[in-house]
Amino acid sequence: MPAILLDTVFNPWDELQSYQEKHLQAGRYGATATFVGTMRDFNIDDSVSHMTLEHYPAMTQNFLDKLCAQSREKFALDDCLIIHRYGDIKPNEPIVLTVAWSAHRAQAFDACRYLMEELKARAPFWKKEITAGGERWVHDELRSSEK
Amino acid sequence: MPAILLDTVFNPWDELQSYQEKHLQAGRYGATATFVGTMRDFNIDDSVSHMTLEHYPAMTQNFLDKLCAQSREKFALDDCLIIHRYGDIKPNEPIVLTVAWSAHRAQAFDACRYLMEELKARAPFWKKEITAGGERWVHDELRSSEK
Amino acid sequence: MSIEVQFFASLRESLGKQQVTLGYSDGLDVQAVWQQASDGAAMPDNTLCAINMEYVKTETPVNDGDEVAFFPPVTGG
Amino acid sequence: MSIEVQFFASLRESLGKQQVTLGYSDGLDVQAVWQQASDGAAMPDNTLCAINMEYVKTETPVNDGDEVAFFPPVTGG
Repeated sequence: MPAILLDTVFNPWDELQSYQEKHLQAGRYGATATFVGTMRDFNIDDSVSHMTLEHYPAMTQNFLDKLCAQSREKFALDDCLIIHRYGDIKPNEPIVLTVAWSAHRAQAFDACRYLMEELKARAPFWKKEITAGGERWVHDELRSSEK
Repeated sequence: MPAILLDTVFNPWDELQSYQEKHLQAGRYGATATFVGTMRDFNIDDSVSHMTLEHYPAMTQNFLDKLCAQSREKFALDDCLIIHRYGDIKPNEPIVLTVAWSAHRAQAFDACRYLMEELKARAPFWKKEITAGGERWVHDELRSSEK
Repeated sequence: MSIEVQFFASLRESLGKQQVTLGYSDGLDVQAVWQQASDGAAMPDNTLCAINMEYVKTETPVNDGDEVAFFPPVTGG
Repeated sequence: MSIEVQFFASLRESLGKQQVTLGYSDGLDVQAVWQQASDGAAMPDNTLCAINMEYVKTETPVNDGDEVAFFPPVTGG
């Protein structure tokens, strides 16, 4: 049930498989729900060339570790996994992966969504977008397109 | 937006990536929600050695194709994908993959779940489990553990 | 002038048949097709019916050339 | 006898500082730490506060040795 912070490009599907083969017991889980958030090249109207994702390293790790542990208590999970980028990110690169493994479909779906909603609402990350018109911090009012 | 029926083992994550690279436009989608259903080796109390998944080929394909099309109308999706096994299936083999790509997190989650719930409720597949105690068709009352 | 009838899964096994071709006659509905194709067996309460790959009710009329299918509750995914 | 204060993202840029070390004195709360560390700047309404990696309110007492952080609404994921 790790939460992993990375400053380099990662392939979420390869990471998922590698984790699954190493840590999940074959034949025990029946449901795997996942979410991948990818950087888009548009937000509102400006074209975004790239993005810098700042974080508060110790608090972010602490928050995501606890989120994994809470999710395992709240839902009937075999395991869960969070991987999140920080630093410079280019369009089409994955930013975040959340995975929930369960014997039960509803629990896997609910847990995967819970991981993402809590992460979005409370994990200490801040996006700065670099557009043709300059740099800008992403604020709540700029996020309607992400809902 | 295809629905694919297969009678051989498949790797859902490789299929997803291969489809995504071929059909999705880089930088346009920000949210990818997926579900994989895997055969477990237990259901209720008996140990299940393997399973046969019967289907009604033309109707199953027709139903899943329409489900993909409906989902694209109902949600703001860039694309969606369903892969489903039939025939003989062993424990730990993937049975079903559903994927929804969207610019929006909520739409991707909702669509991925809608695909699975509709498929479970109405796609013409029937599971027969082979256990130490013999063969049995899976009925509704045997499915509480799948919820 | 015929109707093709198919049975799936536990229905196929309990009736001992997978496919039956019936002659078409006016005024047939899904229930009547079941009666003829099943040799008068009672239709289990939870039986699902389809005409030409679409779910229908037992009182739906059947036309010449239709494919009618009967099956138990589905358990895919 | 000290408090380490950190600012992140747009707060770090607008205040022009990332980290400040304050001397500890009795009765400090988060609001008072902000006042000292920001040289009296007004705290933006939506500012989030943490002590030792846990979210807290502005009236939460601060103890000697605490790490206090201020940052704008989060935008990860």
